[in-house]
Amino acid sequence: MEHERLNFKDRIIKGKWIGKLFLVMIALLAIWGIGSKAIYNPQLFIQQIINGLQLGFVYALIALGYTMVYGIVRLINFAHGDVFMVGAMVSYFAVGVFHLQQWPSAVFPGIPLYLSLTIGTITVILLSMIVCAILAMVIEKIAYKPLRNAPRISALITAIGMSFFLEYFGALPFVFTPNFIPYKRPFDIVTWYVNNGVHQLQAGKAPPQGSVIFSNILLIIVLVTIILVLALTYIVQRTKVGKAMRASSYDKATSRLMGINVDGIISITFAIGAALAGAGGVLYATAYPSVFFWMGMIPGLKAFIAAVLGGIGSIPGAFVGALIMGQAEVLAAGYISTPMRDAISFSILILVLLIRPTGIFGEPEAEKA
Amino acid sequence: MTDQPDPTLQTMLEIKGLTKEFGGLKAVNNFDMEIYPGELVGLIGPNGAGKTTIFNLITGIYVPTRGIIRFKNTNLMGFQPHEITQMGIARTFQNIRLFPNLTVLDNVRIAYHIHAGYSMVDAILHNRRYDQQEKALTEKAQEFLSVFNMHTRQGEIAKNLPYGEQRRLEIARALAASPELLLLDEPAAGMNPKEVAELMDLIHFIRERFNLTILLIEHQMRVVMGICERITVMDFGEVIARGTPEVIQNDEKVIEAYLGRGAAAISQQLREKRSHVA
Amino acid sequence: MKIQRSTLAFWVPFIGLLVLVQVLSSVGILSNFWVTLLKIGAVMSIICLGLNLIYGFNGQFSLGQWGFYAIGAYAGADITYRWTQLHSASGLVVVLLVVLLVALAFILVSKLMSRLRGLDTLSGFTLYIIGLLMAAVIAIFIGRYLINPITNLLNLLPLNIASQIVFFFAVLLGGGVAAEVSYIFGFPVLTLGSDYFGIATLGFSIIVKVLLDNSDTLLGFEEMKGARGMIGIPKMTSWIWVSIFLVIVIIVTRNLLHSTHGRAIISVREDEIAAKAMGINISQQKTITFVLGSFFAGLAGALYAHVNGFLHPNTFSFIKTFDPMIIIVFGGLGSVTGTVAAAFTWALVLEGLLRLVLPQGFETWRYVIYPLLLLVLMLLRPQGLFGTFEFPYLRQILPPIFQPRNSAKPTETVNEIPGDGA
Amino acid sequence: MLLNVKELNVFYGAIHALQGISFSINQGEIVTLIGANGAGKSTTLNTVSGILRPRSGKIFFNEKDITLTPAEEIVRFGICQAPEGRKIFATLTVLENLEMGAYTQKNKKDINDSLEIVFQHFPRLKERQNQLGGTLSGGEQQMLAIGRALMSRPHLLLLDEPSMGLSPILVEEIFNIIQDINSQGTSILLVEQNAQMALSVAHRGYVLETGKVAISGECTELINNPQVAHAYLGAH
Repeated sequence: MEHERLNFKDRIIKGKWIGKLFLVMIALLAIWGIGSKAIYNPQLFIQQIINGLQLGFVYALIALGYTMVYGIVRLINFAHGDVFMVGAMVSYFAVGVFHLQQWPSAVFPGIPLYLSLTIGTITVILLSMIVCAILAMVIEKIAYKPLRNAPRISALITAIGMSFFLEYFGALPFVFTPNFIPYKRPFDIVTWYVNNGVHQLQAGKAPPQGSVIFSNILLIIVLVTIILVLALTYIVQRTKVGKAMRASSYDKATSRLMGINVDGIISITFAIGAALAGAGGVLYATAYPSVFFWMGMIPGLKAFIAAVLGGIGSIPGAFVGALIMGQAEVLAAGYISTPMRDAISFSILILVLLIRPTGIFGEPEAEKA
Repeated sequence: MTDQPDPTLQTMLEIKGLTKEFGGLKAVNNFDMEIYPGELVGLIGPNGAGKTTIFNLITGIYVPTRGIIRFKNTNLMGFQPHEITQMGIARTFQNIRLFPNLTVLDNVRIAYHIHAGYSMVDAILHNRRYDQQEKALTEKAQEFLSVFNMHTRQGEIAKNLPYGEQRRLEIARALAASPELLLLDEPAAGMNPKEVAELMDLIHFIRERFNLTILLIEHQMRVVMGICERITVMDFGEVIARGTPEVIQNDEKVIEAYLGRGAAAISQQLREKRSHVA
Repeated sequence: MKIQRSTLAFWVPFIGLLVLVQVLSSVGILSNFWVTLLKIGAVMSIICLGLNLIYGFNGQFSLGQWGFYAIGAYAGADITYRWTQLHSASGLVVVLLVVLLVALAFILVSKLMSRLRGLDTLSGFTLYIIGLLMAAVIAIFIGRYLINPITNLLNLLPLNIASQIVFFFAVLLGGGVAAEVSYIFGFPVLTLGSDYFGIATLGFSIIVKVLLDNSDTLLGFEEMKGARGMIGIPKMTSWIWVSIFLVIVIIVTRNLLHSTHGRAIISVREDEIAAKAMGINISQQKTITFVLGSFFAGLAGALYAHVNGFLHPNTFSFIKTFDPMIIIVFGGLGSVTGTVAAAFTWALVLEGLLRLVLPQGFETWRYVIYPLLLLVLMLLRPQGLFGTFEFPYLRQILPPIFQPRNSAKPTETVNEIPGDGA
Repeated sequence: MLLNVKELNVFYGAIHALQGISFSINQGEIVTLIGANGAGKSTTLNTVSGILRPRSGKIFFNEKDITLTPAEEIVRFGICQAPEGRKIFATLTVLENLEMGAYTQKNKKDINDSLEIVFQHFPRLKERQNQLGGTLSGGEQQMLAIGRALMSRPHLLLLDEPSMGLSPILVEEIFNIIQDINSQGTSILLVEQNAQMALSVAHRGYVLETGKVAISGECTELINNPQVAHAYLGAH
């Protein structure tokens, strides 16, 4: 009897259309919300896309660190966003206090200004990357390594602790003070506008109506990020260390049996991720010129969402996820609701996870025994 | 095939045209099988041939791409794993899956959850009904453990048991769900011949005592050939042979793909050596 | 009914302690500062017991607890605010109706879902959303006609008693709203794997915070005043009220865990696939635990709202969502005793002791010392301060070893059972 | 003596897993450890390769004490393990898996030579060198696991249950290859559940019972030992 009642072979319905309809409705709402406004001012729309691109590329640099660390130790490294903040602070001191970006002109007086500033800026970025890499290795050594065999939650708690520590230590009066501090860019901003051709925008003047503007900062961010991502991809795919990283992230014990120093590889992974975040910190501070002790929290969180959206553990996933995140944030703020933009980013994440539970590029879950 | 049981009998489990694809790869392809009440059927084949996938399909952990699984004339399509268990199919796992941090007793008591007979409200209020039913349930579980001679170890944490006991507890737990069809996934894995012999006796015992139909995945030919009445051989998701142990042992295709000629020769050799000693 | 010694050994000192605090504070020995901290400790215990159910016992890594806490706080506060400030039971009536009708809608939809098999999560979610919206609209529509009669009815009672009744319902409904939100949010999200579930729930906390920041504009609750903070909530959470709720929550948790339903909840944490194979409906178990845990969070939120009489969205910032997680890890995952002890310790040390000990001008050091303490403790005791320790009353007792009825049987079974030789 | 293990004691928490195990391997030998599940076979292997740390006891390799050397260092001494359950890197290609095996090798030419040797033993791996490890069949994965271990040019190869989960026909093939590898000069320590197979290819064997060596000797002796025959070879 029981089984008869349960025998509803005929009642199995293909009800997926309800969910699909729901998604379509949301998509239509979003398109309508954006499109109805964008159509009256297409220049503004393109401008938003460009702004989103700038943001997305910075997020990409942070997201890569999250994804790499998660890939190898399955740890959501909450302190990563604060490493990004440290990167920005290092460059603040380097540029604002020590004028490091001017060292080539000081050492070689005859050098042309643009070359001097290029070398100087690269030095600043490299310095931030190195400091962040060392910081991350130290954090890994004292806070995560001793807990490698403890339950995963323990390491997560120390990660949160580390994040608090970096923030509030930075906020101490003699370290960095809890205030916003204006950031001096290592180079001067140059802005162009596109309106019947590309023109340079004179300082202090407004661009003509209906033009799209972009600056050298956007170009630098895109360029630096692309170079770093290509370098990272090369390291991970082609070099021995990169292969060892992939092997260790798959199976640590066996990697040790092959002679791979897994602890060293983990340390290197943290260092590389942090170096990328450090570079991101410099670029972010240059683009949005102020620094303060909390600045790592929200971009860190966004980058983290981006990494999950793309499929945590996947490098192309982090990159694509970050670009999506950048666009989503800017478009949501510009066309839907500024205060709601964080909520919208997260709603997108939750929706994507419901459709693809492991993110866009994530490996589908393996066969279970 | 002459060794088929009487076709007029009602099948316990009937599988037709079962196919499961994982991202284009066919883990199981067009698999057919019939099991009649009271039978002990073996499923063999090399690793990755799709045997465990079939268990996962029967128990509802995977949803088939195509095909029909019918348990006592009920199509299992669309049922959740727990519902399938409640209908009377229980299983063990290739790598033992106990509730590792719980006691032996709790491992068995969880199997009685579906017949617990009191609601969550009863539990929260700790009322009379809770007291009675919980007591009855516990006694039932203890009595059941005593059948497996594990009642004195009720308080031990499952993960601390020795390997063989864990296997036994897993089988006991599966039986506590009072199944009619029991699926055993490589029960002899990691056992030495002596333990294997004991396991074979245990399987015989539970089959009689609980009036079970059993489907068994196993690698060790001794077990399969020793206790199964019928055997199905799989390779690359497809059935390559089926029949009684004698038929299988002499099947050209099976020897080619699975058994090999040398294996027979080596065991022959060993047998001779041993007979010298004896 | 026979009362066991372990029961007395637990309740007598525990209740004694609660009463002692009440007496000391009425006499004036215990200053308001410390009583408030103790109240916060109790509130924290309730949230953490909820989270311990979800994470410690059911194994679902949730960072959404703080969001449900916020929902409970604002829902509860709105009810009492309207009662004391606007002299209207509108909050109580509407929220009560919404909670009841939405519950009805959920039951109906889940009945429908069990008939429509093979429905994917997203479609189910859509159905639930439709049900929720319809129920809410109907509730508000009907509620309009009920507000005045019920306000008048309550006005018949003495003001003090009426207020206490409203408060009691406000707390319960705070939990109820949180529970229902957790049900509809948990329905799709509980299907995600462990870490992803954690991230989605973290997202939930953030979304709630953003909504609260804009509660006056986007949600239309003017009295919540969005990011300016809600003031004028009556400070009705007395030590007696928190004690009562804490005791109830402990009893419910304990009784639930010591039943077959508790074992089913724990089996999901231990091994989902094995639990499925044992006939346990794991999605049901996850939902029940998540909803109950969130209900506790909502209760705690509503209690908290009436401690200081002031709510600000920043209290519910996502950074704080880690606090309950930290507490239950320190208390020992899966230990009720540890959770309560750690929650009180957390409140007293972090909010009380560190504030008092640090000299003027060093307040900012509080959050430098706190993470360092965290780090050191985690390195020294990764299993938590209490591990899996429980008071005897809270511990599950093993029944006496089974004695087969006739004495000849055991040996018989030994012979009967093969495989005992090892 | 290539490997000399003396009085090894290993604990898992409170469990005394190895209770004073001693054994040795001579240059060019195949030595097998057989025994029931939980007797300590894999534990012994993992202790030798440095994954586990013994509480007491000594391990000498080429007369050098390697007792507390970490696993990644031990490979450099010339001991490499093909672990139980194959444990190949499923997300790396076959070639990358093999490169990981040669992680300790610095010289490009040496690596290429080892690759040649491995492909000689396992021509099937050559055909599939650009495939992901996870897409190989069970038997091919076992070949890859052994091949990967060979890439480090070990003097001593540790094999943990190479026959596990393989069809009888593949077991035979794998054991033939094991003998080939041995005949080219690599000593082998073989842990096996399939005692019949193991004793038929090995020179000497040790029977482990609950963390102790119960019986040891030449394989021909062991096969004829009635105790062994009864418990491990399935004679009735």
